[in-house]
Amino acid sequence: MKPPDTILGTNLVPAPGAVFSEAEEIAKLKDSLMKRIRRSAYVFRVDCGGCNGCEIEIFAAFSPIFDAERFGIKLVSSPRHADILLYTGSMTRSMRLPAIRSYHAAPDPKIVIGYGACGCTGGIFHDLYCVWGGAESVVPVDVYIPGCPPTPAATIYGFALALGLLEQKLKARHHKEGENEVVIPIRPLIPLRLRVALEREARRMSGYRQGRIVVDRFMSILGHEGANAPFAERMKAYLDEEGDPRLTEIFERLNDIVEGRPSGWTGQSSASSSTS
Amino acid sequence: MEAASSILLGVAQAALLFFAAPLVTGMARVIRAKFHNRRGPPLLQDYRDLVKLMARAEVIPGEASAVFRVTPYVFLVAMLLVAASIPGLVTGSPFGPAGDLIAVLYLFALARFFFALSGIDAGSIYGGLGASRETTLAVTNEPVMVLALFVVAARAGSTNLGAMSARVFAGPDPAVAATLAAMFAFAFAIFVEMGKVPLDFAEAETEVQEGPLIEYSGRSLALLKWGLHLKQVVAVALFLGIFFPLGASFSLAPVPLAFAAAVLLVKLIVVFLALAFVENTMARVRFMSSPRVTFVGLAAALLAFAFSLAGV
Amino acid sequence: MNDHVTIRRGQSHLDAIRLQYGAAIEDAEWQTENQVTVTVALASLPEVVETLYYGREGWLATIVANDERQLNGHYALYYILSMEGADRCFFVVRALVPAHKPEFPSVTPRVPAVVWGEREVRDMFGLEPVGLPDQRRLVLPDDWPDDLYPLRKGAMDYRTRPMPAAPAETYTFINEKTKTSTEVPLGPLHITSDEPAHFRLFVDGERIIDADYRLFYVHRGMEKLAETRMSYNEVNFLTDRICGICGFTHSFAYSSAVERALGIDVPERAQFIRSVAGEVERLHSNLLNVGLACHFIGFDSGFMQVFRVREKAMTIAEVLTGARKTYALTLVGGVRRDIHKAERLRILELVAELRRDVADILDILMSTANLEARTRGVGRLDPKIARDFSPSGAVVRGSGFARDTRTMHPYGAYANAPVVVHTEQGCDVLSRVLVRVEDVQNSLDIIEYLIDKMPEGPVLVEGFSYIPQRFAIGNTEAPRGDDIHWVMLGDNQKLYRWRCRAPTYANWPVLRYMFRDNSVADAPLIVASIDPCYSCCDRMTVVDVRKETTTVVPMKELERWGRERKDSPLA
Amino acid sequence: MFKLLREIVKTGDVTTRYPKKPFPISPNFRGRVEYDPLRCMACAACTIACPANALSMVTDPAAGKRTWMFNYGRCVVCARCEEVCPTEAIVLSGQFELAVRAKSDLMVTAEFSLVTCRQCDTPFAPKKEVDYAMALLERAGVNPHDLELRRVQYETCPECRRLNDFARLRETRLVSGLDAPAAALVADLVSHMAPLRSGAELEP
Amino acid sequence: MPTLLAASLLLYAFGGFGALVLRRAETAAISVGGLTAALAGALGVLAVWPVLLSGQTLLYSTPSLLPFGAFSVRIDALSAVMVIVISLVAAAAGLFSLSYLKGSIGIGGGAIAFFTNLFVASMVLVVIVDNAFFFVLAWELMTITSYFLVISELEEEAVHAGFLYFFIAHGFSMLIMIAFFLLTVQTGSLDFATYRAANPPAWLASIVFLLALFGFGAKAGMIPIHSWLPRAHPAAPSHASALMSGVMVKLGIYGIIRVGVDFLGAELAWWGWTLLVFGAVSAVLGSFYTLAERDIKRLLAYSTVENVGVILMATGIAMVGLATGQRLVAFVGFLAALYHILNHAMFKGLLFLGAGALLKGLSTRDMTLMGGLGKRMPRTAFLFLVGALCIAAIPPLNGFVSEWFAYQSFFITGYGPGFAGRLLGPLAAMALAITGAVTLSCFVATWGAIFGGEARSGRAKAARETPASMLIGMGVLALFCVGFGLGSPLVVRALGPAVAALSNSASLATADGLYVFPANPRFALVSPPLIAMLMLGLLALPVIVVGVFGADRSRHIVRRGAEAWDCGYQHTGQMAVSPTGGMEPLRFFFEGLYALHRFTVLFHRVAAAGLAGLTRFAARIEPLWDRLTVTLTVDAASGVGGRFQALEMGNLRVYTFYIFLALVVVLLAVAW
Repeated sequence: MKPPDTILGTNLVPAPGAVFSEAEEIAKLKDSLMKRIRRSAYVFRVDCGGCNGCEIEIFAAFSPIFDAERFGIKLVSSPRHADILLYTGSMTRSMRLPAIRSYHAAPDPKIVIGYGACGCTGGIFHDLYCVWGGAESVVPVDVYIPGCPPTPAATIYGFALALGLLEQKLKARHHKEGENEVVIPIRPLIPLRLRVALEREARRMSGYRQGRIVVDRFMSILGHEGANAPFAERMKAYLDEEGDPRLTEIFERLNDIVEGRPSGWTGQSSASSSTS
Repeated sequence: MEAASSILLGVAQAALLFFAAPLVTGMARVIRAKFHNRRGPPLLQDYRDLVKLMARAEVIPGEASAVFRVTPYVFLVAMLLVAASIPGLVTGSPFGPAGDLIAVLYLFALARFFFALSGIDAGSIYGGLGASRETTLAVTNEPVMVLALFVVAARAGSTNLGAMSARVFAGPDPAVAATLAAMFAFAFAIFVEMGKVPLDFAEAETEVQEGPLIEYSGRSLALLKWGLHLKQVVAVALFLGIFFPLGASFSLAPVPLAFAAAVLLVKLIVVFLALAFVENTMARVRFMSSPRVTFVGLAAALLAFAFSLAGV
Repeated sequence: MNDHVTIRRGQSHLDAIRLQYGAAIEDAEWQTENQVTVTVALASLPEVVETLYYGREGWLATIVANDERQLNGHYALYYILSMEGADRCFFVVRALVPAHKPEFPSVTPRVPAVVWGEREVRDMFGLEPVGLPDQRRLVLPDDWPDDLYPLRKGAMDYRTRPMPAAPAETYTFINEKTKTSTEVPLGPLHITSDEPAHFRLFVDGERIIDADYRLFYVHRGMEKLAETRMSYNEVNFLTDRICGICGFTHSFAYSSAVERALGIDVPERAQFIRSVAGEVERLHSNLLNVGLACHFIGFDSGFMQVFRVREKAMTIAEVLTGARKTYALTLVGGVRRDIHKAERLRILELVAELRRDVADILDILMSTANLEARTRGVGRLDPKIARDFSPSGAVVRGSGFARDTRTMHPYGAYANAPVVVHTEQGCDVLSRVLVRVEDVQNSLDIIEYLIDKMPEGPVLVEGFSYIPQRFAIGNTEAPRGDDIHWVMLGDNQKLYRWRCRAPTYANWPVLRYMFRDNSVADAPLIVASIDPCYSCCDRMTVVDVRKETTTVVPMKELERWGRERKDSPLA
Repeated sequence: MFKLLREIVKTGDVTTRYPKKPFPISPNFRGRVEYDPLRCMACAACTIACPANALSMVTDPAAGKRTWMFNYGRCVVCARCEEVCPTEAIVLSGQFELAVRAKSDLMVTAEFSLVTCRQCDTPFAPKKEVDYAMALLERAGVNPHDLELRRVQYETCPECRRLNDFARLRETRLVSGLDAPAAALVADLVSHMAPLRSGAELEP
Repeated sequence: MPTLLAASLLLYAFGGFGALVLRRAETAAISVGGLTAALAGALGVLAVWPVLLSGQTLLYSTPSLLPFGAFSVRIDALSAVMVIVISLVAAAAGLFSLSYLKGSIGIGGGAIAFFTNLFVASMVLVVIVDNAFFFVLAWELMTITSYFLVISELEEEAVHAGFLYFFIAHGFSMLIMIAFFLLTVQTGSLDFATYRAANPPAWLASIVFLLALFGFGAKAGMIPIHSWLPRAHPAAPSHASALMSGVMVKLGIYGIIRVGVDFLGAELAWWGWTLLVFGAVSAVLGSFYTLAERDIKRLLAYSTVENVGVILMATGIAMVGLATGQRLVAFVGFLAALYHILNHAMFKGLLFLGAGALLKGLSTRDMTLMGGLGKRMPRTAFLFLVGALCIAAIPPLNGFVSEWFAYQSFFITGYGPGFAGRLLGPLAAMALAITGAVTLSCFVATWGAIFGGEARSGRAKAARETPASMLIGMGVLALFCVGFGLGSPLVVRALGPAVAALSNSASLATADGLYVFPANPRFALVSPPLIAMLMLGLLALPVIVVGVFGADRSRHIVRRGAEAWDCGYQHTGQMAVSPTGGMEPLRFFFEGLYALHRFTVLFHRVAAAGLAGLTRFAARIEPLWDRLTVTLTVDAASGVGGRFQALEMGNLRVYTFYIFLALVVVLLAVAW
């Protein structure tokens, strides 16, 4: 099925003056362009109103670690020299005209890349009153490099893809619910209430990322019924192996919960009690 | 007076420098990358860039006149003529009718005239600023070149570059100091003329966005870039031709000529290597204080002149 | 409501203005121990602000306008001053503007620093600053309808997109010095600007006579977004994207503001982690700026070397937050990620490497032949002008003022951290670069200190109660200066008003003075020396003084013009 | 100058071999959003949490379907979805090679069937979500009879439940003294509290 | 062929008076004036051509009833060169004026035609008469006719400029008369022939030389007595400006050569050195002063000062050569000087006519109001470009060849025996190099500001191509510019006799086949025609490369009409370097040159007393001497003018006639 417009962003009004499509012969010429610029591509950046994270990462892609110049890619200072136009940032109302101007200023045919979440679709700003959307709301885009911002490595990959050097990895996927498709709850052996309590405490202690890793680890040691040694020993062995005091601290808190000891956490902000 | 063969030689020399120019500048790019601790582009990248640009479409600014279109050709032709006239493959000047120091300097002026004019003509302010810088810098640089070369010309009793080259080649001159100082002054002036960091004013990317190049695209850009590459190579070759003629052939026989061509290329590469150290270890000079830098050249030229007057 | 607070900073200032203005002071209320909001009569607003600013060492943090018609039938203006002499605090002067007569006496003639704030207030709320000399738009695009004020409650949906009325920019640039000159446009798409902004340099040859600028190309309407589509915790991910470089300190400041308004006690460990992230950000941002400065003066080897080293700072950020940029680390109440052994060791290892590398690189830069010649005396910011306009960060520290909100109004884990506020007296680009260089070294010290002294305990508070209409200021020191966030909570887990002032917003107005009498070639360098962050200034708008009537052009015409690029419908 | 040269020689070529060799990333790196539709029950937690609206859901009552949609092009990789997903259907991987030529390749969609309300036959909740809730209850040791009662409750749309609650309230004469609008208001409140109550009931 | 020359002169006169008679029917008057000038110019060239080639001197004299000698005409090679210069420019200007003066209908177009023709005729007379009295008569006629041309537009500024010109011209022609007086005292005759034969003592010769240097130097526009020139020349109608700047200034040089070399034999080396120094100063400062101008005609006028400097330098070095017996130096120097006189007339004439075309098309001389004309007036742009290339001495055009000879004369001096020569020769070359580079900067900026970029005003946007007859006038000069470059071997041969006569030696070989060289091919040689040919040949290389690697013709897309790229912002005409702005860095770098003021101000504190202050004064871009003389003159003039206020313009003209008469009387008395 065709996804509704809201998510694709096509419900957005294209910016006035937008270039909707290219002349047919220019589109044809694009193929020959690709061959020519495979080993020598001049890139002009058009920042249409992003947070400049993308700009810095583009710089980083040309810095010694990533060195995009080894593929013959070069940043140029005038759109007249460009083979590739790199649109970053959500297309703001004010940048519409400069963005269109730079498109017109570059010789045909040219490859337009929508760079970063904002350049692709408008990103987090996609529906604001001074935003038209992504680069596509103004110019026809050939390649999308998503990310917020794309890392320099992702940038290199995106360039390579645009130049036809690497294969595209991401494909559209559509899933249709199968017959009797069910979701099996995770960690079936641990009581739900305990699991929720452990997860909360781990999150409180160590945040979402490490908290989840820690609690997974904890529960897998806890839930490992078949093992010979008792849980406390297995836990100690694991903690000794890790040798991380912070991990030990969290494991102890979690163990407190397992053993029914009050954790000292009331579920209320301690601050609110002290201030009121 | 001019044998057809020597005109042919001049054309051959021009073609050699013409086709070697992207190699030499491409090498400079590789070295530059090495100064950044990065891999850098392939050695032949400049050829690739030029060939690609050659086939790209062009966008011509609405306000540009014919000058904008012809400039790449005029620029290249002026530089090729210099390339054909300077002593390089042979000890003399292959194409004598233009092998005069004043003629060569004014051929550079021809290139500069159109290069700067195209910058203004295209209508972009940055082209105009680049043009202004290009012509301004010449005002301090031209007298240095004239004076420095005159010192050598006075030794040779001729302003013909071939004769000057021959005089230097002939070996010890009583006025060693004068010749050395002149060499320094001229090297300095040539460096300024080449437009490399720290004196890359007219095409400074971060200041005037490549100056007059800003409006060029496609084939014209390729030709003009090629011309700029050639200008750098020709400038160095001019210096080498006068002050380091070693390896140049005395005859028009093919073997010595081939050897001379190889030696010339090696010399060019060595000079560009040395220049890489300068351009990659310095910041661009502030344009408004550039006279302080070019003054070094002027001082050296005056010194050379003083030595020459004193005969030392 | 917060009268439980016992240590009341700012009392001396309040007493002083009470003494001087008496009845004009209508109300005073402490939000936190060092934030006080004083309501004054609208008519005496300029005098009060002036007294506090020049008389009691106040510096302007920002101006907030708020549409409080639903709450009390008025618009409200908050002039937030950072009192940096004796009795340090945030002193907020509040004045109510009647809804039926949306105008207020401009403070700009007395305190120039507020000029942008007042222009923005007019753009976004339609409150007319009477007596404001600069009548042009600041934030809103040239072709924004004259009478549509985005931040007035109920004025428009946050998705409203009025049709453009002009096919070209109509902004008027003002040359204060001479009548005729060549104009050099710098941006919005200049090779040296990572972001769009338009500088109009009035030049004679290469010499800049005067400069004007049109910023807010990136105005997207974030403040409106935060009040509409997003819930208060989603705003954290928006504040990350205020700036691609120093987004974290914005989230930090935003979270602090909400936490202060709600009186949440954030776990100490969370504050340490936040501060580490803040310093990592300062590290890579300052390295970035030093690198770019090299680039702009044509010393690309230095640029590349600095960027090579900077990658290590980026790796620290990745280790710490999971991404090189736009960090998504904080939530209201704490942080989302912890530092465990692996992270700690990796960070310390990278910090040690950085310490060596940075020292080497700085050595190289300092020994580069003409680097100093290129930056000394360029882009001078006179201390007097600095005092008038309240810039922040390296810009003001390069002109001799030791302003740093980390020590001025400590937050996070900075109270005991070894923060060194380095100042230089040169007032030029070189001074600002040197300040940043010192900052880099100092950041490394602070990171090591924070990692070393990091306390145990939780990193996140959940389940606090959400109280509408409370408000507070969040302040953090970004690499470029102080971030000021002012938050008023609303109903339904959303914000009533969020105002963010990035340091660059405070630094832009002085740029004009820094440009003068320099050469065009130095312009990018001067711009870079304030380490601008264009997108930071997303949230404001301005309209033209010399109101040019905009005609509405049918959409079809504009589209045709877009395709054909001739016969402009407005020509 | 010599310091620079020394540093250059000392450091050597630092350029990564990527893309010839994989690029090393930190273990905590937030990369590509990996979605397992088999683990997804279309509960909408992620779409509510997503600050950028990269995730969204659309219900098509006519077809009895709900479509979950994810747009890589709008994703800001904040990992909120991963954090709020109760079934670990969304996980962020270390992948970063996301560029595409066609915009449609940025889309991941999944289509889920809806349960029709037992009373009014309107499709309203994803079948998998109801099944999941039942599975949780089952694991929590709820006896089969109660389970079946609960299922009946879960498979009734909120609107009908509200009406039911209202009817029940009327029966219990809780609102007998109220006029009709006020009674409706109370009924609303009660039905809104229902999910909260059912959540509490999960704990045995 | 004195008959032909007389015919030419008569034709000028006929045309002139014809125009005066027809002044009510202005169109006819303009046509008569213009066509007769063109025809007479052609006749003039034909008349002196044989003289030039043969090197013989033609003498013709009528017994005179007047007491101060016979009206004698002497056409030597030098005169022939000058007549050719005058005639060529006059012919082109005549053609040009046919359309150009249509703009002056109603404000005395016929009168302008009359004065133009008379002016040309008087200039021809100046270079051929051989008697001091008639010389002064012709000289005064030339001054007065040109004065009327200056004030013909009757604008306030023009009248003011004319006033200044009038006073300075007469002031300095007094010096010339005194010089002649001194010689006459020596010889007892007003005939030039006796001057030649006279052998005055060195001190007297030196005094005479200096008087002539300044007297004629003022007319030539030599710095520091140039200040009237950039005011007066631009004020005249453009074809007259071309004549004044392209030709009349050369008569100043002619005078210096006539007196210094012909009469006095360039006896002393320091005369030459003095001339060289004045020339160098004029060249360098003149070129720098062009940089501050936004008025196209004033810019060209300053450029005239510069070129006069170059000619004076070459003349100076030649005189040094004569005095020190270095034949070669003298020969090459005079060759360079005469060649440059010829060339400068061509390209400066061309450029002034171009400026006239612009003035006609846009009604302004302010370059800041131009721009973008390359597309609108492509032919004018092309012809102006040719002029700009020539004046910038770009090979293989004519300016290059004459400057090349100038360089060679300096270098040869530098190889020579005398220390002064070895020191000053190369330094002169350096000055010339600076001048050349500044000129290039200036004309790049000028062409760019006028024809390049975007139109900066409504009138520039509305501009149309110049009418054909004006283009023909310019085209003729452009052809000569190119021809004198590519045909340089022929030109140097033709100039040989004149040069030989001046340098008092046998004609040396300076050309062989396609080559030219400074008498000795071993010193240097250059071949403009071969350069041109090889340029065409070498064009093959890029063309081949384009053919091989370029996209084939059918697929090579060229999109025209794009907006200039200004960082993405809307492009406006203001976003282009202004004519003066582009040169600001040079003014900044060489502020010292402009600060020459500072010293001279000290000397002339009294004159400068009215000025606000020393520093502010020094900071002004305008050359000091401008200021100085203007102040002086204006003070004087306002004193005098106070009494004139009641008088009408016509009365002033009568008054000028009185002055002229008074001068004649003075001379008469002297002769008595």
